[in-house]
Amino acid sequence: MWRWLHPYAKPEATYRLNKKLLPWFAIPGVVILTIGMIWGLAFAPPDYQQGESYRIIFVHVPSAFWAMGFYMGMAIAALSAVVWQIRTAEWAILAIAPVGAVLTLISLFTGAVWGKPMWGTWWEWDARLTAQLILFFLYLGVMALYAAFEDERTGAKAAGILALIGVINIPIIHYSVYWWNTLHQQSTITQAITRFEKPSMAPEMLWPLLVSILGFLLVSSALVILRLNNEILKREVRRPWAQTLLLKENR
Amino acid sequence: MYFDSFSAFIHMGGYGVYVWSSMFVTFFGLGALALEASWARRKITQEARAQQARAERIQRAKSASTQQQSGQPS
Amino acid sequence: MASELSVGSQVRALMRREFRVAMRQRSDLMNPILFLLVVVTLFPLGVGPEPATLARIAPGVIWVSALLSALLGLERLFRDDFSDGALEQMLLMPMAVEWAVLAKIIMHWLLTAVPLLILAPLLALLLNLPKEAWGTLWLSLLLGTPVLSSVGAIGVALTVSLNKGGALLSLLLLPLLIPLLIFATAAVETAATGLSPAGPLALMAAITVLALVLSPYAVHAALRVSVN
Amino acid sequence: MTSLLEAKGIRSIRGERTLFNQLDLCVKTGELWQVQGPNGAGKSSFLRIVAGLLPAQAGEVRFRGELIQTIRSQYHSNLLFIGHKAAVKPELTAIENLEYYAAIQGQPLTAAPYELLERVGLVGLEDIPAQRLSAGQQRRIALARLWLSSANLWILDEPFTSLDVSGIAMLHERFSWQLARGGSVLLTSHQPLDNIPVQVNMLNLEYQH
Repeated sequence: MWRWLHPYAKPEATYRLNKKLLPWFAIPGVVILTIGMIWGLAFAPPDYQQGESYRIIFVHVPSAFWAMGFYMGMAIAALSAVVWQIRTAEWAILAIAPVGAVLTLISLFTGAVWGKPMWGTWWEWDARLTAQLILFFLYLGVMALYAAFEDERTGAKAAGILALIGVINIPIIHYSVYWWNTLHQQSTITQAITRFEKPSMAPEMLWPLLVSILGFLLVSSALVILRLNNEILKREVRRPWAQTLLLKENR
Repeated sequence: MYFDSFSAFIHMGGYGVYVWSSMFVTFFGLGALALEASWARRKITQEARAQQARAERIQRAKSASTQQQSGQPS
Repeated sequence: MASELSVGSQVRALMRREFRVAMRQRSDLMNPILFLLVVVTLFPLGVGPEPATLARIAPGVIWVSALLSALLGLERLFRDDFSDGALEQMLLMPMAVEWAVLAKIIMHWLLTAVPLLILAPLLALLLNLPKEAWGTLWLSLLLGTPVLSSVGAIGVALTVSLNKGGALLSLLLLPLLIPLLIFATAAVETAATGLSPAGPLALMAAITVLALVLSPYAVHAALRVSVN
Repeated sequence: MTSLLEAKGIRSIRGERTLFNQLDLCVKTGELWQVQGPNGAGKSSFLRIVAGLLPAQAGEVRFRGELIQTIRSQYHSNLLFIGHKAAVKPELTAIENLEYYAAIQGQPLTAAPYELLERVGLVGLEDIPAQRLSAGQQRRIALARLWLSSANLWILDEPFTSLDVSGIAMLHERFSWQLARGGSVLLTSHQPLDNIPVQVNMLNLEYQH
């Protein structure tokens, strides 16, 4: 498998591959996400307890899910960068981190907004939201560490190591935060969501949710690909292939 | 369609503000990422142009200095 | 004979350069703010998330964290200028050095306090500060941060030639900033109980004016010692 | 020729050691002075005292017959001091650095900055952050201020450090320009100024134990 992947470790080949892949993520992504949103917002039935407010789930759960998922993706990229010294993987760390951070931010905001009608306050130190907030800090740490280095390659390696440490830490953080939370109170939003996550969730709600999750994955991946290509061009701007490619673009 | 009317859809049973602000922030966030990417791309193109301009300036300076030397022999 | 240069144009040139340099090191500006956010998050995790407890400690937590995070970013006021020689050049500008110092303090305030003021409502939200106190918290930060920048500038000017700023700087500055902390938290707490915070806020305003007027002279004197 | 800068009876003590005592110097218009001496003799300290950055333990410095402390603003607008730290902001490009110095020297960068930078040998490096340039190139950015300056007095601490042969020749040429228009130059240098087309006056500092 690695032998097959190897040519794509060459920046130019990766760039061209990405360029070919981009529409396959972006177009279906936007279509599926739109379908998911319309389905969830307009056609799914309301929840018998929370009424219409539960519809936030169609953006909250996908963003929260992929915030974590992209962190895992970033950690895999980091592992390839640190162990196999694949340069494209180094750049992938930097491409994924901001997308993941924005997804985390979206999930934090929507979680808080969902909590407002339930608790009457905008922010509650709920286990799920707190863990998500810490995940946000982990993302920020990776980005800040990279930005702190003058040399981009060293910065990417350091950020990769930090991402790996973070991924080991995430289960511990989760466990400790949930434990901390049960010490103090019951977490309502966690209950609210776990109620939906049970297999008993009505299929009319489950299906649009799954579609939204897929839409989020495709759109976010398209964004990662866009950023990855930017990272490649940024490093290769002195190379002839990138020069000719960039100079051809109109102003 | 679950809702009876468009206004009911906007109203969301009293939760309109929450649902729609969530939607707005979500798509604002994703849109901002896309915009940032295209903005970064433009910056890279500018950098490539600046690079080309630098090369041209060096070339011009070089040819100017060789002309000067050939113009004033000895 | 060099043409006469107005103070205004020199100040403008200096602030323009400060801003440009800061924009090239944006992470230096962001990190203290993110540090503040993380520190504020630690308190609910440490003392528990009960809203009443959090509301009780919120003014103190926010202000102490703001002080600590401000200390982190202070050094950039003069540290780089000292090591690359720009500080000497600043002392050789035709205008009074106090104007240059004031320009640097104002620029530092704009670059550090404005993000803090934007973040402040979020911090108040996280710590469940009563709604009545939000405006006062914001006002106290608006009045207090110029003091952080100007008194901080004195501390940085004194320690800039030593290669061990950090802890020493905090040791020098934190005692000087205690009055600020007392009045600021008092203002926010009185506002939270529904009373008028005008008293402590007026005292803070007085401190701010005093600090802004006097610190350029102190900084100038300290810089003269440091460039020796 | 009138005296532009006059230092009388300057004494400097650093730590326990007296660097120099009773030092006199009189720079007239159109003169170039080189302060020479071994490491630690106090060349830089002397220049900094003369520039008004450092107080002297004794003695006085006069600019056009007036104490520099009393006419500080006027003195500093007629002085260009470049220390051994180049005062080039590493985050900014050569052009941005020059823009700043042009503005505070009262000479907005009207003359094409690219031409100026070409003259100091920085062609093709104008819009790159200075931190990516070599020490000699950063030095050249700082020295480009000599082309922006209308100051009568230039005080330069080791201007030739990390410059190559062409850079040194370029500086020599600029010094003759400054002297020819009635300005003065005071500088320190380890090496003797060979091949300089103007007369060099020497001030020798001894190492005092």
